[in-house]
Amino acid sequence: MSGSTGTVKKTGEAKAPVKKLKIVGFLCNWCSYAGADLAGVSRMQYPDEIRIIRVPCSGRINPLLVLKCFQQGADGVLVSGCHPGDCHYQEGNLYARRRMLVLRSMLSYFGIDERRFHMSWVSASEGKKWADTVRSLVEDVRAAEVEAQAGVPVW
Amino acid sequence: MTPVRIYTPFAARVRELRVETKDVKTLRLVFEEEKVAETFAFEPGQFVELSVAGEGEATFCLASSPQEKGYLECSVKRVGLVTEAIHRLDPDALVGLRGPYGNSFPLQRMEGRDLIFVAGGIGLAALRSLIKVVLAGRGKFGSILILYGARSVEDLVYREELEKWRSLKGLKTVLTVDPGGESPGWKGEIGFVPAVLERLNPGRRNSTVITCGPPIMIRYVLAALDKMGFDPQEVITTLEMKMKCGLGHCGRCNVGPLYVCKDGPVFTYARIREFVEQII
Amino acid sequence: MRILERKTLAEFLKNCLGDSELIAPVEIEGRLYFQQLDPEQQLAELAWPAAAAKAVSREHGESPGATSAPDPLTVNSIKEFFFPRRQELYEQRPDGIIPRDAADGKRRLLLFARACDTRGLTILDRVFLGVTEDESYGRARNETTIVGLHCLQPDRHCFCTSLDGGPFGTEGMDLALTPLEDERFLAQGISDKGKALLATLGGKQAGEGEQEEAEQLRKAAEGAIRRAIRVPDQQTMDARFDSPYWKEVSRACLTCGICSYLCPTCHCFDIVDEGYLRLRCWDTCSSDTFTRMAAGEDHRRLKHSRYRQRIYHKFSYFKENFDTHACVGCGRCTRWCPVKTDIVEIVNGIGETAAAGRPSGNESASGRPVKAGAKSTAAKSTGRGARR
Amino acid sequence: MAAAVRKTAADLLAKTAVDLVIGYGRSSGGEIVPEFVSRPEQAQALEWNQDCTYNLVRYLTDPEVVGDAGAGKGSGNAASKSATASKAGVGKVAIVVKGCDLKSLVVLESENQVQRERLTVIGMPCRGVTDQAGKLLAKCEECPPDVYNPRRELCDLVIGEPVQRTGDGPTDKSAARKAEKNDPSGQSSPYGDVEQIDALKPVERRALWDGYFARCLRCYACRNVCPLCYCKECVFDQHDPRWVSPAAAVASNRSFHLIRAYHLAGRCVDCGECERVCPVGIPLRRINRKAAKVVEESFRFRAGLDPQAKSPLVTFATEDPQEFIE
Repeated sequence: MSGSTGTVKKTGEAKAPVKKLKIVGFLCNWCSYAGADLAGVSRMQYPDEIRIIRVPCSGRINPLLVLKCFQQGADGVLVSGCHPGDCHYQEGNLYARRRMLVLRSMLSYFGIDERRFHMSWVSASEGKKWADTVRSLVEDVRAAEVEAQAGVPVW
Repeated sequence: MTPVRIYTPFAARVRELRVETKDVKTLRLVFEEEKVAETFAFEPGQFVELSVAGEGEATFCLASSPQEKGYLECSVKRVGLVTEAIHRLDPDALVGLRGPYGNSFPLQRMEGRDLIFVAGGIGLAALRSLIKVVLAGRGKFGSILILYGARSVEDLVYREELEKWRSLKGLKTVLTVDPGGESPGWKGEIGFVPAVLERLNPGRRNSTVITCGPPIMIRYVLAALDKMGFDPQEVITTLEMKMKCGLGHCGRCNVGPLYVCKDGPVFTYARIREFVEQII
Repeated sequence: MRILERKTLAEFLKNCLGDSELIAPVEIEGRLYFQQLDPEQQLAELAWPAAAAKAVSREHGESPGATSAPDPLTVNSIKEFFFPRRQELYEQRPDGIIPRDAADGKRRLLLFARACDTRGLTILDRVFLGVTEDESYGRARNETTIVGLHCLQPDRHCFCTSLDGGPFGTEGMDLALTPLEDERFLAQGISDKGKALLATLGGKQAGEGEQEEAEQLRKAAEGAIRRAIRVPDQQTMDARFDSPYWKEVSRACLTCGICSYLCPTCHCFDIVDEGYLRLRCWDTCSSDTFTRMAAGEDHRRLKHSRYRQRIYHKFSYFKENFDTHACVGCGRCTRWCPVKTDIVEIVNGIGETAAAGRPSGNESASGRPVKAGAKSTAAKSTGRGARR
Repeated sequence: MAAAVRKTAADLLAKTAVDLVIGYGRSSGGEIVPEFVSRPEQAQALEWNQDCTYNLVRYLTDPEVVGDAGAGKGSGNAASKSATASKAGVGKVAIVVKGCDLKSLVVLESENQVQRERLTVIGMPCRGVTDQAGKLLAKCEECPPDVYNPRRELCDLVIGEPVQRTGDGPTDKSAARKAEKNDPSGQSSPYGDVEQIDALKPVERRALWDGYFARCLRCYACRNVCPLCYCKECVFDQHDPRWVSPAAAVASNRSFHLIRAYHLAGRCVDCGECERVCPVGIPLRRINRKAAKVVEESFRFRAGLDPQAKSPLVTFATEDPQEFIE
């Protein structure tokens, strides 16, 4: 994976040591993984704070997998699949959409900053979108980190 | 400060992982610390808690003889989380080992008596330690019969040793496999262990029976021994039960007033007769 | 025996506490829980303990438990401060084993434990300080000073008097307090530790009148206990083991862990891994995974066998092994049972020959509804609130 | 009413129309308890009053209570594990239900967990049930007429006449009718309790729930009392993989409660049993109701109304909201 510095520079701010984030990305094999691959092949720069797990389909993502990531110390989680209508298995991503919506609401309800959990549709041709998605995800997680109470772990 | 000593295992290294069958491996373990290796003493019949990092702990009987110094052996059948992990271990991996726990076979009481070992499947592991000790002090015991059965020829464990035992004088080794489990050229018996035992009809005068195997086998072996008129005091079995602590604290292996981990695992049939239904 | 007044009690507690941690009953949303207090709570508690206030503010003569106040008994027993819900044992990494400390070595003061709870500790002692000592439990026992508070408000589920205990019991306490009229307490040193503590206190010596007052309270409290458990002898227990009775009485059981986890004497546990950390946590014999082995063998597969195990462990096996029942009569298991499985009724019914139907319990020999039921029906007609 | 229940039960058993009646009885300690009656003369033990809080539908998926009568058509796992219990020979079962309990039965039926034709459902018009202090439960105060008077078309028998409760107005009825049509629009929010928490800042919500989760003992009473938690192998009992540590601590307890609520999303009928039984007072309805609110708002679905309906998380609609997706 083509990594950058892992820091998001904010203009005008004194440079403080920034924590390296641990973000887990579950990417479907057919679209998002290929999209991320394209971003790499095209040498697009984006933060290297995401670790990618390839799954057959976003519909495969059991919410327990997401929780397990948080339990084990992930700062953020991303689930990414094919655009509606493009699913290799016809409709796996549409099931995922419902599930992740409920999961995200429940996470938020329990006080887990919802900016830590993202879902995206990234197709095989959207290398740029992938890079943008990761950038905004990292920014979001970093913003959540700032607001989080000191000493309270993510999970 | 004192560490939580009673649960903290000794570190031991896997020295050998012998493949016995498609789902049984025998581990040879050596303690990391010499002091532990020197002081760790056990009797045939006792068990240990073996643990794998990140996977958990499980109970295994010691299958090696206490007279073999410098290492311990356990045979592990792959059935669940921890046993799977053990099967996956690299040679030279580090495991945790605490114990020994439980009581042991009443060796002294067996002296001068004819011994009948009846084992099924991986149950032979629980008797192997005792058999080795008995064979080492051969003169102290009468005749010996080892009846061992498994589902199929491929499921027989310790085959080399069985061959060796078979060649010894004054010792009869009978092997059997479940009907359908035989392979071409199989020279042993075909039939379930209890049935073969009844066919063999070993003498009960001055005999002590030691049996271990799957619960269903033990149940029918005990029934067969009853029928053949064996004295329940002279029928000894070693039980397997879900255990966690090994100390009689955690409550899992409690049956009647007994804790299999601390009052057992070795029991005479007479002692557990009233609980047999609950156990096996 | 000494008399402590409001001010002397507060001072005394401060003295006892020193730099120890404080564990005391705390009221949260109408229920009492034993909790380790944070420093702020500690100050408030030491000035005039909430539980003490509760104990002395009762109105004599009123039927026990007949207020809207929370149950006088904490939801949790004190066992978790000796045998924690979750205890880290050691870390096992692929490259080595890193032991954990058995206890943090801090002294602790446990305030206002009821006699049922402290007696529960003496029962746990037999297991954890028996043949193999559990060091962490032993350390926690040694490092904790227990100030007991006699119970003036047994409720309708209590049955401690039928199990060698009572609301004024002192077993397992270092020091026992009896709340008297006018915010006074009769303090009694029980253990050597407690007696030594009491000696440090100026306070005045208790007179005959005060002892008499305490005695009257004891009688009243004991008299307020309406239920009695009658444990059959071992022979009957053995004979009834295979009875269809167990299926009958356990049918409604949901096999949850409330009864075990709230019980002051239940001590089953599991050893589990969280990553490389190995720890011990509470477990219950009613769970259907408790005895299930990896290969699927399970000698207590059906729920009646698990429920029976709980009863036999308490009232037969434990008695045989330790010469006492593993039950103190606190009533928590029935009080908090989701379906009100009634341990008194079930134990009392073991010996009955009646094959079918619900056991009648000991309160009546001739079927049901029986005394306690009748009483509560009567109470209902005068106002449902009175039931509590 | 109690007398009518006894008579109905005795008749059903005498006619051998059923083998077992699940209802309410009384323990010798004077408490209302679940009662299982299999002979006409035992029917005298049945009770009916405002203490009858339990949702007895829970027992319909317990093979040790109902044998295989409850086992659904498609549920191979249920049938295999109940093999031993079904020897008890329980065939047809009658069950006493309140309107709120009935909703959970509707979900069980929609999920093929009961064989409806082997059940005799005895509906009880209900004036509300009370807690131990005699106070009406919160769920009863909110209960609409088409719930406290159980829907006749879903029952085999209804005991007595429909009840009237004070405060019922004509508007309630129309609101209820709307709810039935899965059209929650135009109502004042029924989820005020949830919205209160939604309005907090994330750190406040975190502190609120962690305070409760710190007390959770993981006794699993909430799970075990739930009529819809019928899985034969619960995810929290699995060892391999071990998703959530069984040891009670805030982090693992949070996972437990989140997954429990998630698994009930679009299924929970808010019978409130979990909250009632929780010994440490965790407001579990407020967790389940959050999931219900999300499901209702996003997928226009309410659980427990239609035995033919599909649970919203095992289906989808192409127009489902996706504003949260990048």
